[in-house]
Amino acid sequence: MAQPLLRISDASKRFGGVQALDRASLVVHEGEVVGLLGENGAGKSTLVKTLAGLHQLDAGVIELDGRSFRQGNPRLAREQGVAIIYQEPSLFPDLTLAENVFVGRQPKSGGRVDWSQMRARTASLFADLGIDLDPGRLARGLSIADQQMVEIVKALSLDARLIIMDEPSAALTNAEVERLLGVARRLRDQGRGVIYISHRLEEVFQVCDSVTVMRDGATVASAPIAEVDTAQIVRWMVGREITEMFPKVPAQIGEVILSVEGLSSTGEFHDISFEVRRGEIVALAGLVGSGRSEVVRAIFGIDPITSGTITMAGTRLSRHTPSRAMAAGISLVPEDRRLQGLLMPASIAHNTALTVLRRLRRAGLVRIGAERRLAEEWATTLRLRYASIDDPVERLSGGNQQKVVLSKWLATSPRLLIVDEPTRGIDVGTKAEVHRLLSEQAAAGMAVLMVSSDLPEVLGMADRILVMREGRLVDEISRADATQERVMTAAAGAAA
Amino acid sequence: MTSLTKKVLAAAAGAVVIAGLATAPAAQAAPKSGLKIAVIPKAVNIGYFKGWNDGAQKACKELKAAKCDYIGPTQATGPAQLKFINQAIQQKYNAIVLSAADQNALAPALKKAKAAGICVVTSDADVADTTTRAASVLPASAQRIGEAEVDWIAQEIGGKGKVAILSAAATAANQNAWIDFMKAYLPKKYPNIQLVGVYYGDDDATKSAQQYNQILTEHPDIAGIISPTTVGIRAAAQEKKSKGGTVAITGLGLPSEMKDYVLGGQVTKFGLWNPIDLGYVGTYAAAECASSGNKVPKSFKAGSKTYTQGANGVIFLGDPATFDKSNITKFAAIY
Amino acid sequence: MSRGAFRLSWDKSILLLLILLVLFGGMNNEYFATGDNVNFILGDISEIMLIAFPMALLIIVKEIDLSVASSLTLASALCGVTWQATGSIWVAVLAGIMTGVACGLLNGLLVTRLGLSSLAVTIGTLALYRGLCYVALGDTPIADFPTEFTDLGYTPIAGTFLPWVVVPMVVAGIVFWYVLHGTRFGRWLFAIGQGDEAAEFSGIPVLRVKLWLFILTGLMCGIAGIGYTVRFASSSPDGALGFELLVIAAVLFGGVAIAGGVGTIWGVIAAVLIWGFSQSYLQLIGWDANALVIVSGVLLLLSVTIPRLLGALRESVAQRTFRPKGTEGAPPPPGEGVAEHSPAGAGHDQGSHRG
Amino acid sequence: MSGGLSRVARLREVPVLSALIVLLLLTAILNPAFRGGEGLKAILIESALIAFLAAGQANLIIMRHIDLSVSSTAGLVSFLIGNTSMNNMGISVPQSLMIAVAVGAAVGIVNGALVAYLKLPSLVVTIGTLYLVRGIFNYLAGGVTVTADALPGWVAAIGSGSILGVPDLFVIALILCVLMTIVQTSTRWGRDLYAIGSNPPAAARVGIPVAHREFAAFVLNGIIAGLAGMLLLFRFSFADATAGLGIELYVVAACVIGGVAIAGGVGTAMGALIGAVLLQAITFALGALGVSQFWQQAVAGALLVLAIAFDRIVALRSTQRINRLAEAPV
Repeated sequence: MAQPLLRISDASKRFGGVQALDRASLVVHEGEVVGLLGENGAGKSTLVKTLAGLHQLDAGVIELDGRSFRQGNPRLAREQGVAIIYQEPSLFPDLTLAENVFVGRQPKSGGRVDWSQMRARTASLFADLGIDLDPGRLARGLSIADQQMVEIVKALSLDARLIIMDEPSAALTNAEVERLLGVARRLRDQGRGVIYISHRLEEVFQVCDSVTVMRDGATVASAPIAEVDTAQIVRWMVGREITEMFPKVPAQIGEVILSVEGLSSTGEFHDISFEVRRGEIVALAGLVGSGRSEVVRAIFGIDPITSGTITMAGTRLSRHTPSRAMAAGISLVPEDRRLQGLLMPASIAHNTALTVLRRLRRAGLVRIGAERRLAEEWATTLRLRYASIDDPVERLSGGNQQKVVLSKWLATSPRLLIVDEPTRGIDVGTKAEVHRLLSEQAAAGMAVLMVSSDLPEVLGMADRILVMREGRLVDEISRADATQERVMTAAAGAAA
Repeated sequence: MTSLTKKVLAAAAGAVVIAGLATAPAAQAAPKSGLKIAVIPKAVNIGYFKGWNDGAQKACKELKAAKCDYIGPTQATGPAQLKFINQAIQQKYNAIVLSAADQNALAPALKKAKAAGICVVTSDADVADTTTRAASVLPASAQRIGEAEVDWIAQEIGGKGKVAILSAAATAANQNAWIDFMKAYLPKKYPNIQLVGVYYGDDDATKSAQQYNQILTEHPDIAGIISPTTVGIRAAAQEKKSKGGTVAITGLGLPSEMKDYVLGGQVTKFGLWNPIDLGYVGTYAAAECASSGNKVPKSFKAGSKTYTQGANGVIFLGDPATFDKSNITKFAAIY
Repeated sequence: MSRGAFRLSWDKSILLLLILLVLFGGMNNEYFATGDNVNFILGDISEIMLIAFPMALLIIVKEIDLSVASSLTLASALCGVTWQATGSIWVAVLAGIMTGVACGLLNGLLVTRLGLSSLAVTIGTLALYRGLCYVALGDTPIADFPTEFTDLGYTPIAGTFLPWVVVPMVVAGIVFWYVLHGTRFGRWLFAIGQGDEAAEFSGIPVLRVKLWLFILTGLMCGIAGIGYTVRFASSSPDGALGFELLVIAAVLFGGVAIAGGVGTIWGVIAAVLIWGFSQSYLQLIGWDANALVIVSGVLLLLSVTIPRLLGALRESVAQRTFRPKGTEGAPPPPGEGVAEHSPAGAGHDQGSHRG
Repeated sequence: MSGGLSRVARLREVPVLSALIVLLLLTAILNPAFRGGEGLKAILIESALIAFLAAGQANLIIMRHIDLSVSSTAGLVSFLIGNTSMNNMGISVPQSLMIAVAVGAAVGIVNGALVAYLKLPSLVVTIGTLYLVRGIFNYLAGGVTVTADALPGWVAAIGSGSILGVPDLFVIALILCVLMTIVQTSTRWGRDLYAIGSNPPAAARVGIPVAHREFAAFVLNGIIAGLAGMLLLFRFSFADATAGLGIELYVVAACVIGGVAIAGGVGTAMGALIGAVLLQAITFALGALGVSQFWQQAVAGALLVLAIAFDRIVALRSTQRINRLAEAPV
């Protein structure tokens, strides 16, 4: 093959006491999609940020197109032909879509920003990708999938040689992922280089030409996609075998814990009725935006409902708030870990105890010792990896953060545990641990309601699957009858 | 000069003459030297009090005071002055000469000063509770000041038309007292003059200018404005200068600040007492008080003149002097 | 959040600074450390202290109240008006305090029910409440309070040199310390400041807590307003002008982070005392009023700059110690280095948090 | 200023402008004296200084920052120019500009460096410099009063002049606000400010030099505050230690009323100018409508609160509408 588009060799970077990159290497050719894989903390992110111009390596070589890559400046990185699409799109809610695409390099005429040219160019880029959005609207209120598309358009408008997709699919539904993969292929066909980062191995097999696996800051292996299989990749990533991804423990399904009757919220969802029983894991499937998260938020009392009833173990809940929901035995592990699940600057102990402070008081005062003991117990139970229980959770990896969120909610001894995208953005090893935990809890008699966009997870974990589409419950599938096709058909409507 | 002004001037002259002629008691000893005197203005940053302090310093020099410290807040409020009264108490000054920014708020502090054996003499602005200070040196009675200002405006507008008052803060005790007398005097003396309202400029240039404009907006046919405060009259004169207009402006102003407007024709005549004298006599009274058992003698000498206490321990220096084209340049150089 | 570690030492260090200041001042100026002067200082700072407590809580939950000075004055005004109307000082005191509560309630409702920015709302109510003071009192301050009432302003508690206003200050200090650092409610406040959405998802009634904090602020303004009325023996519509910035400055100087989620009551107490004692000391050694204003500004700037510079220094020392030889490049901004290790923690996730 | 963004940007200013027009019409109908145009002229003169300062402040609020030190800076400059003129028997325009720019830039550099490069909260920093500069100013000024006769003729000429019936001072403020709005809507530098205020981490990621922009905006605001000191002098032909005291909150209020939201990312200098005029018009209208002096401030305060709440309610409504149309919020 000709000279590679990107060649990174012996890249090292240290942050304080942490060796984030340890002589890592990576090669990307023109017209190639490279899957960059590894568990959280393996160093992918540092590598990506270096290419984004946000970091400088301590040592090592980066060559782009045979020329030395100038590091340490986002604008410079962009000018050298690198564009990045992040997992969580970061648009400017107060700017129009057109300006979001061209921010920082708006086309000018006569020294002034040329708004009409900007709109026209955005419109034509949108048309190229079949995106049906008005370039003149504000980004505020855009769905995550559409935001992701705008990010891609932004990357395309840069005419970048190297496009890095950093877990772009994490928040997308399958149909949207398909569209995304199509874009990645198209970029490859145009002769650009693509680095595709994802925790979903099936996507990697669909789109990538080769894979590079990282562990502990170093590159473990690189191979053409044809020469590897899932088991091999997972072995490289974790350094050991993962025996079972979906450890389903048999559970005794008992009486009804949660019963939802005709639940509606204007503009969000309509006439939702279902039950969750003791020992049962019920999955709430559907596309992002189909109203799944809104339903569980309403059950937990975050969002108001316009009509319908929520009954917990025979008691109807009224004037619903999160604290009343908690009192009734409901827990919610929310969708957005960093924003909704945790207090990022607060310690592991404080986060874990936040939901059960009432129990930890003596004479009105919170007992610090009891708080730490509680947190340490849960940390042990969930095999949390941490240095000190007083460390802020922002220092933990994504998977370990999710374990803290689970601790915090399991500590309330809920009768109903609601989990919203419980394994989004966490690595394979931890994912399996979370699955085992949920299964164990169900077996121990807890009712579990799980919202997930990860189909294998839904099929692997759920006793029953409820599918939502456009705010309505459209299908209910038992574990025995569940297939990917049936869930997708119900979620996407008859045409899919 | 109209007969009216003559009368006012005659009265003023008379007052000075009477004060001057009053014979001092033979036994009166000179005040002690080596006193520590605190001179506390409403705020250190107001030009008017520079003159006031000049008078105080002059008196201190003559009295051979050990210390004569000019201390005070940056904002003219009672609470802000409190700190400085406390400082004087802590540092065991013998006497305080005070222009009270708030007639009520300082009462507790002044009681404390009195208990600590410190002589407090108010000068320029008095407090409401007259038992909390030994004496007060004021320019003239509120009635005289209020009525004089009405006479000035009546003379300028020919005794008829609409008049507004542009005052300081709504709570300014001095101004409120004068305004009360103006309100009583106007209908009696000048039935053809209609007072349309009192506007508060808060002794703030911005607010005063805005209030001036407000007056003109609300009453385009306004004939005259009385502004019994140096900040207000200056702001009004400046507005009139920049916008033109025929409204007559008078009131109380500092000659140094008003010179331009008198020479420029925006203001024909205005008045003020001499702040230097107020500070000077106030300091003498304070020194007398500290020298003779925390009481100000019924009458005492300050420089060449002798002053006598009236009711409630008030010493009036005499009616305000008036300024016009003939004398403004001379006085502008002084204060 | 690299400040978290230093934070503790900041309020400790200003406590130390306070002690040094008192010792140094006492040794160098004969008038400074006298009972009488301390009595005065404690009285002088009492309103700031009383309001600084709830303000600290508000700032910890990322809200602010600029209307406190106006609320205080309105409470004082209503106290005066009620005294004149009823002739009962007890009713008047109650009316004053309730006025403060009402002011806080209105702020709280506007902020929590309409979701308005508290900075904007309280700039508005600052003007509104001040205006109502003039409506209530017109041009005549009320000053005919009974002597037994106003004497409390300067007579010390029998047998001590402490002024009576120390009583509410000490009580409030203990209560606020207990509430913020000991109770579940206190934990809630830090939780809201560190992540209000996560707090909401943890069952904390965020809006209700904020509403109560505004009411509490109003209550303390009411109490401070009574103190103000007593100390100045009058109700006047132009009292406590510019107080709001002084209170906020003191709270921030005490180590409460304007970004929320961080702060201690000790820090606030030490900060207010340092402010009061240093102003008194400097005044007694002959500095003029303008210099004192400069000192206030410098103290406030130093209170945020020093911890930040020390933090950066520590960071760069750490960098130098760990970094392999012969490398170059700017150190990452504070806080990023650690977060970096977890791909989830670093910069790019915050982008989508605005909605 | 064509295109989608300015269309939306203008939308935010429409309700404020309508409120202003309704207020003026109502006042003119109810009080014949107000119709002469003199009332309007007075409103424009009074709002000029606030609008001028709001032009710079808007840049900062757009970036979720604030600068409360402007009143001290403006006051200091107004005094320094006046005092120099008094001591030297006059002062030239370039000399005055030099003082204004130098002092303003110095304060702006201190604020900007602390906020942009040390990442300190702007509210704290600028309350600090508010005191610091005010203290230095009062220390220099003491009881000195600069009066009209000590000032050169051009000061009074600008202060009292008008162009086509519009007061000079307002024309100056209008020019600045128009220029600033063009910068805000039509230059990359200006657009960067909106991006920063709309989503700060994302702004850094797309390569906008956030710290440099913040620093520059603070320095610019400092210079504008310095120049506002000249306006202050033109306006009053007078300067002492109280010059400019307490106007900082009016400046912020004008911005907020004019649609420059505290949350950042929206609004323009023109909006702030309209806000400043509305703020002033409320006061005048109350007087013209015969509201008692003692009620005026209370009513103005209540209207201010209503204006803030109104803007928010409108914003809430439209967000809800967007949310209902779209699938999920950003």
